[in-house]
Amino acid sequence: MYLAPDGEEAEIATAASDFLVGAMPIDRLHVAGSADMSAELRALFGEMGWFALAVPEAMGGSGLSAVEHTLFFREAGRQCGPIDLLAQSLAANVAQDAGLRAALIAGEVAVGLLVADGTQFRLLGSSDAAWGLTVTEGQAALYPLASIAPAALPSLDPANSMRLLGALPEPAHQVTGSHISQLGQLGAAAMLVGMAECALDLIVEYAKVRETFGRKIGSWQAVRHPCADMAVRVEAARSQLWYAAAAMKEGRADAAAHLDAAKHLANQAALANADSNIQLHGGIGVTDEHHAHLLLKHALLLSRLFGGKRSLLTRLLHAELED
Amino acid sequence: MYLAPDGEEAEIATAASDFLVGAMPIDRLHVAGSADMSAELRALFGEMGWFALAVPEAMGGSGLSAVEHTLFFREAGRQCGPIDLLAQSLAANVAQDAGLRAALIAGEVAVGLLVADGTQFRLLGSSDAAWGLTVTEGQAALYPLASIAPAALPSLDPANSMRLLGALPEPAHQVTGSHISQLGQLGAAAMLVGMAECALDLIVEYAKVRETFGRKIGSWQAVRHPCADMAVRVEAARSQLWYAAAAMKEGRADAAAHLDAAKHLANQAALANADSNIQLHGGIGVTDEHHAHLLLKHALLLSRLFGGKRSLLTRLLHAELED
Amino acid sequence: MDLHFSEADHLFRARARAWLAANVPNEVRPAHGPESAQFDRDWQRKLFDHGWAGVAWPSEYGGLGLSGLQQVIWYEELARARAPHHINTMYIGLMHAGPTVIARGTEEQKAFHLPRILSGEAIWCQGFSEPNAGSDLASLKARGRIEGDHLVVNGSKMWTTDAQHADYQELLIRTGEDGLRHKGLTWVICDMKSPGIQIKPIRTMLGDEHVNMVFYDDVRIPLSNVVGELDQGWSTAMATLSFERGLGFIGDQLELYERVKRAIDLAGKTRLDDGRLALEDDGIAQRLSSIKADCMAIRAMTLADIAETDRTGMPGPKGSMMKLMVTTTHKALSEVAGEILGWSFLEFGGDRTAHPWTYDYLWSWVFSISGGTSEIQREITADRVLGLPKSR
Amino acid sequence: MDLHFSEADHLFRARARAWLAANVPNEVRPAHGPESAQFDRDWQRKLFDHGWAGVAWPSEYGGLGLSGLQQVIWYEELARARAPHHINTMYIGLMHAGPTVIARGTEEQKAFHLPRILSGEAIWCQGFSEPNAGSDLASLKARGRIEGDHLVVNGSKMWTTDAQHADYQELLIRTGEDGLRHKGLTWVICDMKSPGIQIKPIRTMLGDEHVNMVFYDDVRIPLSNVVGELDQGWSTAMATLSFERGLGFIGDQLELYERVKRAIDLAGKTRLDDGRLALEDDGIAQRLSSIKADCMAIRAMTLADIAETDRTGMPGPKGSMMKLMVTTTHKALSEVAGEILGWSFLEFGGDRTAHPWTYDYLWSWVFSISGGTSEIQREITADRVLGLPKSR
Repeated sequence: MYLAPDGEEAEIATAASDFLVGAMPIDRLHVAGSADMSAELRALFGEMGWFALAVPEAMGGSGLSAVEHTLFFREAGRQCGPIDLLAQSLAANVAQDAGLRAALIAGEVAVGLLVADGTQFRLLGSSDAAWGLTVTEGQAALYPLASIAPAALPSLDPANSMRLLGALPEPAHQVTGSHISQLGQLGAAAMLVGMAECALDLIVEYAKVRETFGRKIGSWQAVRHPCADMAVRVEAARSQLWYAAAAMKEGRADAAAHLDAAKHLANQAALANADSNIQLHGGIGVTDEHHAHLLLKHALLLSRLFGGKRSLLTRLLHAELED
Repeated sequence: MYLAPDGEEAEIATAASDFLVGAMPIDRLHVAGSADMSAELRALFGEMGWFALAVPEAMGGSGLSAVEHTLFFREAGRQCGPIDLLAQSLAANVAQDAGLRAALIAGEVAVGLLVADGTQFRLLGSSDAAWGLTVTEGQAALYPLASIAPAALPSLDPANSMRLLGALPEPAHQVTGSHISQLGQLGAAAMLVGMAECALDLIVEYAKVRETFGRKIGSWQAVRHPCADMAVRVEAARSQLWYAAAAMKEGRADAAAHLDAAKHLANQAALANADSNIQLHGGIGVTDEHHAHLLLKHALLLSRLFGGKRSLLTRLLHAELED
Repeated sequence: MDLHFSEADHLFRARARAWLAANVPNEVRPAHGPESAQFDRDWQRKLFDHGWAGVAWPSEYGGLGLSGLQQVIWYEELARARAPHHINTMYIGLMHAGPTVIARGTEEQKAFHLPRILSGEAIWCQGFSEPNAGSDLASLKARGRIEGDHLVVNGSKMWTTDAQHADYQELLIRTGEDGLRHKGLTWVICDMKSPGIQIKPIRTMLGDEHVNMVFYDDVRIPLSNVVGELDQGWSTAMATLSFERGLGFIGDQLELYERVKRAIDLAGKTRLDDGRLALEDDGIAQRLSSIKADCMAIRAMTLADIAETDRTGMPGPKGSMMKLMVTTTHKALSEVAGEILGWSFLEFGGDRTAHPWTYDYLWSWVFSISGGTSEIQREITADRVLGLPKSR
Repeated sequence: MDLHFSEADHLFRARARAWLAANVPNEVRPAHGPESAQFDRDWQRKLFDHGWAGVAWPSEYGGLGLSGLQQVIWYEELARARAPHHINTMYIGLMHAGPTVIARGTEEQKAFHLPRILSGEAIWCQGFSEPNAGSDLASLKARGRIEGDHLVVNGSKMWTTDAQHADYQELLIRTGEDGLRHKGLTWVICDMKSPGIQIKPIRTMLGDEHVNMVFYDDVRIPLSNVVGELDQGWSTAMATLSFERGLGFIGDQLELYERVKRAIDLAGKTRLDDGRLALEDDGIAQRLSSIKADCMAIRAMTLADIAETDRTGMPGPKGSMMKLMVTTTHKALSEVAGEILGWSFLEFGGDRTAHPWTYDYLWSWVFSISGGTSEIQREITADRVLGLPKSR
């Protein structure tokens, strides 16, 4: 029993952090047109093998576990990584064709995430997506988008574009089972945890240097105490995330329940910490050039994916846990 | 338009306060056996005419309005007045028989409040109650209790006893319409506002004298800011209470909606302020000899009477308001 | 205690409602640029021409000299008629600068500026906050030195809304010694066309550029533009701020109630992802209803406060509690709206008209930070309403 | 990162579960009086006789020397078996005083006291807080002056749980100069039968009298009872407190999860006043499920912390965050239970067994105040976890 990145896990997390800070830093989002992954960025991720992390070796992947997947997406969250990063990783597990799989892993073709909204679908991420991925509890499918021109919509979230589709073509690849949705849920939860941590780091750093009324703001309880509450949220969400990742890796029967709890806590922590981070920064916190609003807007998107509040809590209510 | 006690209203409020502080101070509740009104106390209230406040002159009452009724019960709330005080006042408006009415107004016979709980009834207040009062939205009724021996239950609230009845006899007096339930709702809301104010006063007073870490605790933001939030709750609930009282007095069509809002805000303010008051007092706040817990326990009772959260909010959702 | 409006109040409401119904422009206000300012000028001119300008101003200065209660009526009718939002480029002139000039200005200042504000001819902006003097205004550093009959101003101001449109600025600068905090400040009227002024827009998280940094490089302002006494600017500024905390938010307060009604309507016709109507979810319905009660309380607080002020002539210290209540309720309402609207809540490219709920959601933080953060409002409440020992 | 329990851990769990199933007393623990203390002594004796006493104590002092992880297993099995609550009259001896004596005591002190604690023979109480030194422990005033080979103690202590049952007290007194705060305190073992001690019970809002004021009038304590150095009592006391904040609440943490399951069961069979089952109300169902997630996180936080501590041998600074999370969750759960139970929630005459939900609800405030208020826990988190500048 050990619930923290350990040994090689920690090394992968460090490598992911180093790579992401260089290739996809959160600062990029202050430049117009930076939503989604560009083709160049996708190719770079592919080259480094990040899309193959949780793809079995037999399918041409790295064959690493849910734990490494989680550690990578937590670091991606700290940089407000776009959702197509996760879609691409999942798609590599869905494609049944070795050629397509290799192209996905290499980042040569783009995948967006499709979410149902009433009778329509919203496509999130990659404006040049050749494929759209749908993931439901028991099934994941890839749809060719080549012959479809989704309508562009304005997107609140600067990290991802949003498009609207009236209907989907026939899926080209399908897999059943909960594996993909669990990887998706874990990835989204991990990103949200990373974002909750990032919000805490930003305000703690600022509170140590910014002064008002002749004192560092971090010495006022009006700042200290909400920061402490933010730290508690991070600690709770992160601990449960580790638990869920390990439960999935080990194939425990209660992994689904732990994933639901992890996603719920991550949703709450990311949204509440993004809120507090803006508020405690004061005026500078509402400016476009500050990172604070990016975390809020991206958390709004991610908190609705792979389990929003209502569906998570409904499933979790009667779930049984193991020791 | 004026939303505060004014002229004679203010005089009645002062007289009520003076009387209640003398006859029924909150301190009484630290003495065992002080739940409910004693026969002596009831007679004293009757002698002073307090039960007749909102009874029409033609029925032998003072013929004052919902506003004076509200002002009296707000002061009663500040002393954690028992619910039978309100039951007795309402019963005087329900009794159809002049003799019984006079006896009720004089405080010679006792009334408890009956609330339905599934198929049973709970009797709150006066252990010597000759009558039980039920009040629903459209009807109020008095039941003779002489031949019934309700089972005593332990009561969390030191201000009121609680008893259980399996079934009720035929009612002896009944009135239809919403007048009684509105007076009841207003009285309960007013008591809760008085309790929310009392909680705020207690902690503000303490915060000005108690020291920790070399400073008055009222100079720490960890105390100041929750106190400010308590003050906002009081201000909101009290303002809406005045609005509802005036709306009822003036027979406005939207009075019921304003009463529901007033009761909801009063429920919230009394419970949240009782909570904060205990917490901010620290250790002394959880002792039996302090008033803090009395406010919490009585608020738990009153917040469930004449409209608990769910029923109030359901009614209020679609209610229309006038200018 | 009564809810009676006088006959005059009823007549006023009827007259306002009828006029607004006939005169509220159909066009949507442009979101930014000179055309937004022109829209505001036109609407203000229309109000002025029809005798509706300066509801809070004394009649001797061309205002309507309305009682507080009639101002409440006016703002309620504006909200009901969905009239142009009263917080626009006219706001500082009408609600801050004008009242300050009325209270502390010279006859010349009054004669020149007040008619221009009322008629929509002059747009004003504020110049109080600085990069290192936000909540702690008394630490401001922008400096004015006296040269002959002029002040020469150097330094910078921050969070100046609509500086790019403004003709004048209410400017607070340090004229006395450094480090004396409240002492030695001066409140002066700055012509925004003066040489040496540079404006740099600050883009906010809402995607707009209404606020700015303003830089002053040897900007010369005649001493005759000082309002109140030289070095007594704190006193002049506080007159403005207490006005803001009293009646300044009245429009927002009353508009909230209109918005909660719209949210309830919305929840009654919008489906959640589980297929149910949003209003069929007990949690959503209860939260909406509870917010409705809060809005009713806000209206009652407003009326109670206004009626008291009308009687005493003095605004009380309750403005801070009001701002806390209003900003908290505003955010809670915006969050429920986000839950109701589902994915379409995340469609937002800065267009307030097309996506009002998302805009208002983002504005929650601007609202709870600008004009004194919620943390500062709690401090003020603790100090002035509760009389607790000072924290600083 | 892994959730594996070792073979030894599995065996330990199986053994604990089997033993508890067969040995947990059927009788309900008396709520107060000497019979409550006797019940605890008997249960502790039974644990001792069967080799389950002192799960956290090193084996060289008669404990089980369990790893942190096995302690977690033990507390989980206690909660599952509904065994007597581990916070009883034995708590201070086992969790505070014993570990302190182990860490800082002399060989004589160890030899005399440790076996008596383990076997249930000696009950201990704490003597740290005072009427004017609650959260600010360093301001304590009870004084010990040295007379020959004795300390003579005068003053008073407050919030002393179970003083009326205790044989010994861990007593913190000022032996150095006044006003030196942390300096000049001494941690000493006080025999509660010493002449000059007077105990006055403090009735709490729960209706019980477990906590007390203790008055000391020239109470003579041999200097050989000092644990650690004279005047170095702060250091000795801090060893105890960090133990409390680390593993001290482990039982409560894990028990919460059992309680939320019971609350969900309760909501599935209890009708609201509108006739629906409580679980059919979306608001109640969502709150319960959210609390369930919080309880799962608490367990994960516990396991993460314990596993880290097992590895490093040093408890981290996370105990304050744990207490905040646990007390917040405890109160939230109690409030939902109150909504589910309706009127019967208000039936309470001090009987914890008959009305556990109401008792636990009232205990919410004791929990969030005693052992360091939530306000203090936030301060500690801000200082030690986040490294923010000090507020005091």
